[in-house]
Amino acid sequence: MPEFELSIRGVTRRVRVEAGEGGRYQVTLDDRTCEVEARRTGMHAISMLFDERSVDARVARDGDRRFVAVDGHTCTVTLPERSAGAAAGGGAVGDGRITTPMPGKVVAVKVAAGDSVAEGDTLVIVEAMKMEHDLRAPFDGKVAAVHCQEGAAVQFGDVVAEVAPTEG
Amino acid sequence: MPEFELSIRGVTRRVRVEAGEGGRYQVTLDDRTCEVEARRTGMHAISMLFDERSVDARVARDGDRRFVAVDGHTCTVTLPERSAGAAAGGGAVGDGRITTPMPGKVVAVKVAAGDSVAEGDTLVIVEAMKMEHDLRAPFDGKVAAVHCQEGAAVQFGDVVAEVAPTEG
Amino acid sequence: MIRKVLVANRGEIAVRILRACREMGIATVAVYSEPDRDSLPVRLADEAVCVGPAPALESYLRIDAILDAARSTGADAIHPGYGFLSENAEFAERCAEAGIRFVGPKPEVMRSMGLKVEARDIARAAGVPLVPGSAGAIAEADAIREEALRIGLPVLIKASAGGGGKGMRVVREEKDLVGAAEAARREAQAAFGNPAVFVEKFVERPRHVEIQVLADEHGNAVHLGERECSIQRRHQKILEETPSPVVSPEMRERMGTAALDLVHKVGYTSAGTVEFLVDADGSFYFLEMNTRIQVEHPISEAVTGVDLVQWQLRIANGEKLTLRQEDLTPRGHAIECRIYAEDPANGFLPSPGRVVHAFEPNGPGIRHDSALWSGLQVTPDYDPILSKIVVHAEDRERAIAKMRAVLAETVVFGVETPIRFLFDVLAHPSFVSGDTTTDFIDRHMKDWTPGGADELPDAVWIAAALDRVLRGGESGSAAAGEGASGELPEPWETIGRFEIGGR
Amino acid sequence: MIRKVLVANRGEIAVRILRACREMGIATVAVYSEPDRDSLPVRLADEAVCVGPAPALESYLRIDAILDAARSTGADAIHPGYGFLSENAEFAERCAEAGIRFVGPKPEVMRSMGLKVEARDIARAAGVPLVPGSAGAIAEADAIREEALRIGLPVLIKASAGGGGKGMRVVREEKDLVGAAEAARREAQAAFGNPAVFVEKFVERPRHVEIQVLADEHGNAVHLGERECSIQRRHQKILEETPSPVVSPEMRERMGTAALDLVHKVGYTSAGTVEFLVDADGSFYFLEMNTRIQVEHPISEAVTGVDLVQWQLRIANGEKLTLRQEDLTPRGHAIECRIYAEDPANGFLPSPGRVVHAFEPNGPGIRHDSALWSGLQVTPDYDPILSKIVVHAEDRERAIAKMRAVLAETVVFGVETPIRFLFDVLAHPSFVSGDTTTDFIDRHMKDWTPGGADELPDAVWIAAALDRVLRGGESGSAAAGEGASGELPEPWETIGRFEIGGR
Repeated sequence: MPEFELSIRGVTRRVRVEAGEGGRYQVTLDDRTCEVEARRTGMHAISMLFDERSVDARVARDGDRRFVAVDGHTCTVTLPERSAGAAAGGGAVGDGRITTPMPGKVVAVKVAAGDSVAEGDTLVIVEAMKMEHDLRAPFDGKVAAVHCQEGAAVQFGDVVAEVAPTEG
Repeated sequence: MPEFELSIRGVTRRVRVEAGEGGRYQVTLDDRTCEVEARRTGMHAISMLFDERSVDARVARDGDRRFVAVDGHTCTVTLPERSAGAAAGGGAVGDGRITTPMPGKVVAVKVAAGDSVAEGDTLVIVEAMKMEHDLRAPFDGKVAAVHCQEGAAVQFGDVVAEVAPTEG
Repeated sequence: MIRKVLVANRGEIAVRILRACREMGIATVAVYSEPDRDSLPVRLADEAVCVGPAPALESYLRIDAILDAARSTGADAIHPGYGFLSENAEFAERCAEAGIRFVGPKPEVMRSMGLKVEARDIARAAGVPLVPGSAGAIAEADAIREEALRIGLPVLIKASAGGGGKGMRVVREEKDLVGAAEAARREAQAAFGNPAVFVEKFVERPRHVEIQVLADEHGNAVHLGERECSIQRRHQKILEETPSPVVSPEMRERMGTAALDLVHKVGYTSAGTVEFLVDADGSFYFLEMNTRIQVEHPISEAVTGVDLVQWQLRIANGEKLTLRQEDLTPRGHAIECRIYAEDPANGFLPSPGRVVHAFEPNGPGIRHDSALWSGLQVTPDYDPILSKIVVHAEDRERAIAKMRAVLAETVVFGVETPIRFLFDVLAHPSFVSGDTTTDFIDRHMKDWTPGGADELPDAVWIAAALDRVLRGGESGSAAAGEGASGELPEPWETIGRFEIGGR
Repeated sequence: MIRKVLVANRGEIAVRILRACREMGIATVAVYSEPDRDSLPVRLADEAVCVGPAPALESYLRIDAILDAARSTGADAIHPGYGFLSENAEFAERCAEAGIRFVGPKPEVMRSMGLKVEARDIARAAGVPLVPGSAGAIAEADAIREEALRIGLPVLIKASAGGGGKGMRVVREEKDLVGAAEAARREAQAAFGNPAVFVEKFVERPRHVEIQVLADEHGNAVHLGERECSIQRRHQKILEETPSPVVSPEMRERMGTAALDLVHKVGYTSAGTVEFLVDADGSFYFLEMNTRIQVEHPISEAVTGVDLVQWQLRIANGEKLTLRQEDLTPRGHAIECRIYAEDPANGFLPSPGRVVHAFEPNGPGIRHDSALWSGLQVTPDYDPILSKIVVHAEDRERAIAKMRAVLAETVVFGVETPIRFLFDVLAHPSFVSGDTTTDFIDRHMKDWTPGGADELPDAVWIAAALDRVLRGGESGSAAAGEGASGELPEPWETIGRFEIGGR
């Protein structure tokens, strides 16, 4: 019987689904079980009845990412055992690696390896959809490396520079 | 290279499709050939460019029936080598077989085998969606057989009665 | 305060009401028959209760089952929509007994107006002009015949309870009287549980023009102008518009005043419609009053900016009407096209089946009141309405153009619909000139067909060929008999595959 | 008579214009960049011409390529939409030279109004009040600094050409002046090909209220009331409404009169918008005039019943304005929500990617101006607007409720959107009370997140689990690494499979 983990917004829960008669399913979420009558009403829709309560869910899949929307809550769902890396968001990370928060183009590189920088200094400027976005130093330190150049295309999550904290 | 026949509204045409580069196709309809750049933009949509002319077609399939809609023309398409029987519409047929033009329920049988009937006489009344529909004798004659009874459910195209023409 | 509404209906009107409730913060309950399990109302509602199998008499017309559903879900009001129990005074009474608000007028008013004979008496007393007709409901075929001959042929035989073209027959020749009366009685019995019919003079080439009213429980009432509903097949409306091409502001005021006279006379509350026949010289005759929301209510909403269904709920809640008659002048022009599962090239016979794919375009001035979805199984058990397209534009010419553009984009595959037929109606010179009488379809569109294959653009053939190729599967013409295996499956096919059991 | 219009734009506004043309019986040409081949405008148009690769400078901004496309297709008019070449006077002149009607005002008027400095001078001459600002466009960073200090911080640095928040910076501290000026100049150059900027006093907590006007070539002009556009992020509007909660009929008349004074002063023709800042005491200051259709034009259409885009085309055709000012009183209340591919929980950063699935609900008072389709690839090359939801209801409270209901039903999977964010904006007590100033988002929504997983209804988890199971494929948790093979494929996956070659 299908049993697996689902992750939404950083929380992972274990689910078990047991199929019964006539489109009925026993769904166990962590340790609470409920009975659902469920029908796929389209490629992207599931209609669920919990006794009399009716819930219309929209669903889709894109590789390892799955999507669910219920009553205005739109969520990305992953099956954790499958999602490797690439899960963390963009922006400046605590370890000093500066990653792009969006795909786009590097329009300016303000620093070179070895430069001293203060927290909040702009290191690289990325542009997408005509909006510029400054990637800034997360703390005081030295630029350990620059991994991009002006005019280069970057993808979501690319490391464009690294900053090492000032010692002491 | 794909070559087959298509039937729409009783007309059959022979088509040949030759795939080229970059979504381009040579389509030969009877003996005229045109070049089309075509993309499937969804399960039910094909976008076609003939040089600069743009045509958005909606398409679907249901078993042997295919559907196409272009600029407000909605058509059912069959591949003739596959469509067997069942193609003819309902109503009274020339051979005296009375078929139902729609699924529904028999609400009245007005005749019995052996009865004489005049053209236009009501033989059977079928109801669907709360509307009654009279099935009438196509010509003067005798009722050769009645194949239904009051209260029975009927499908599209069922033969509910047969009329034999009056001799002479 | 109404907190939870049970919608005792199905299809597009149930969707319409559920959305209104949702916007008002009212919880909702759908009831459904077994084949309607997957329908949009069930999916849109907060709760859904099955009330029986497919036949309406065993589900949507079962008063006990519907009241049980309301009780079990704690619904404190029931909206009946149109058709089904919407004009059933007994149902309204049973709701009241159960302590559940019925969204509509008081039962005694429904009863008076629902029985056409009594309605005519009241209209007469209110000074509203009438078409000559039988003095009372008639249940015997012989009596129907006698009355018809007294009034003079042609006559119209109509079900005394209900409306919407069911149990209605025009008779022009004496020999057809008994058969027609029988059929009308049978249909009336099946549709409304009451075989009594009513005979009236058939006015040749009339227009059907109706006035929308809203009245609260505090004695306030307004009218929202007229709807021209003359384009009918089988005595059922298929295209409506407002304003009517023949109603001047002055005539609108006279008709509106007549309708409000009737409203005040009977103490009508909620939304209602007073139907009139209008003859060639602009005289109008009271036909009947519909004590419920109408299929075509959206066109009045479009030109007045008023939400009639929300007002029905607000009035049921005891609220006062805050609309002022002087603010309800129609702005622009609205047209509704009803999309039925029926075949306009074959006598508008119902066309049940599976909707393999449907597409409804968006955009300015376009509204769809729809229960359509790709995969919908249209069963022969109910009125085959799928959706209504409503357009609103600055004037009649532009509304017609907009509707034609919308119809050209709208797609329904798998069942026949009048989409192309309506497209052609809207292009007909008589329609364009506003010459819309109730015999329009019989006169101008009788032999309509969608046109032969020769008239189709080549793009239709090319698209069909490319779809065949782009779906994959084997491609040669020798593949006969192999079925469609290997081709790109339709979603509803893959749905079917995965529907039963989850491993 | 205009017979064929080329739409020099993309996305939802191109769809909007194409539909208007279609309704008017005007043939249409779409132009597109390579990645937009599959876009809705290309599919809706009668003809489509590729004008270059993804970067706008090499496609949608290429005047020569667009004029060539017009010539090769025989288009006799060009509608520029908003953005791109819509406020480029040179383009309008080039159209005129080529004998092609430009749907917009005369080039010299565009030039005057497009240059903010000149526009301010004209407004001053027309007696319209102004916010203090620099006397001219400035191209040097040092001069910008000097001027800013003269006016007094905080100041706003804005691109002299163009608008829409691009090349715009608020500066509160002297030390940020040079960096901000540089960035603004760079963005202005990239977006409009002109680095000149303009400095003006930054009014604290203002409202942004604009007046829509329509003027013909015969000296007739009307205004269509105001739009309240104060809900902005990154100085770009995201939610607009009309009427404004603070504009009384009397103030509407004063603002409308000021706007029309400007229209008559410059000989403006076509649709245009006069933008004002409104401060806490209700004083209003001229900000700029947009000489094109605006993103938010639909809300004015909703409350006036006027089709602005059709009027642009009719005016370009030389028709006389038949609208009368007294008929344009707003009826009801309208709200627009812009659905961008951007992440409201992450500084509204663009969120390119593939729209895996999209759903837009239908119903009364709901309009979608949309270029969304399931499979749309949102590229980082353009403004990330996907669609606009417009609702119209009897009053503000009901319009808010309706918009919340629509947002709750609208689904976009695959890219981030502000749908939930906007849902929460509409529920905020300050929004509900009408306290909408341009700093609304910074003040009330700064730390907005969609909420943690703990706040989600269990139905979300259950639906995710059932989808996993109903899609088939292997089911145990041991399947890691096997990918999604065996599961029900998404349409865009099967599309991908069959796209290349047809066997």
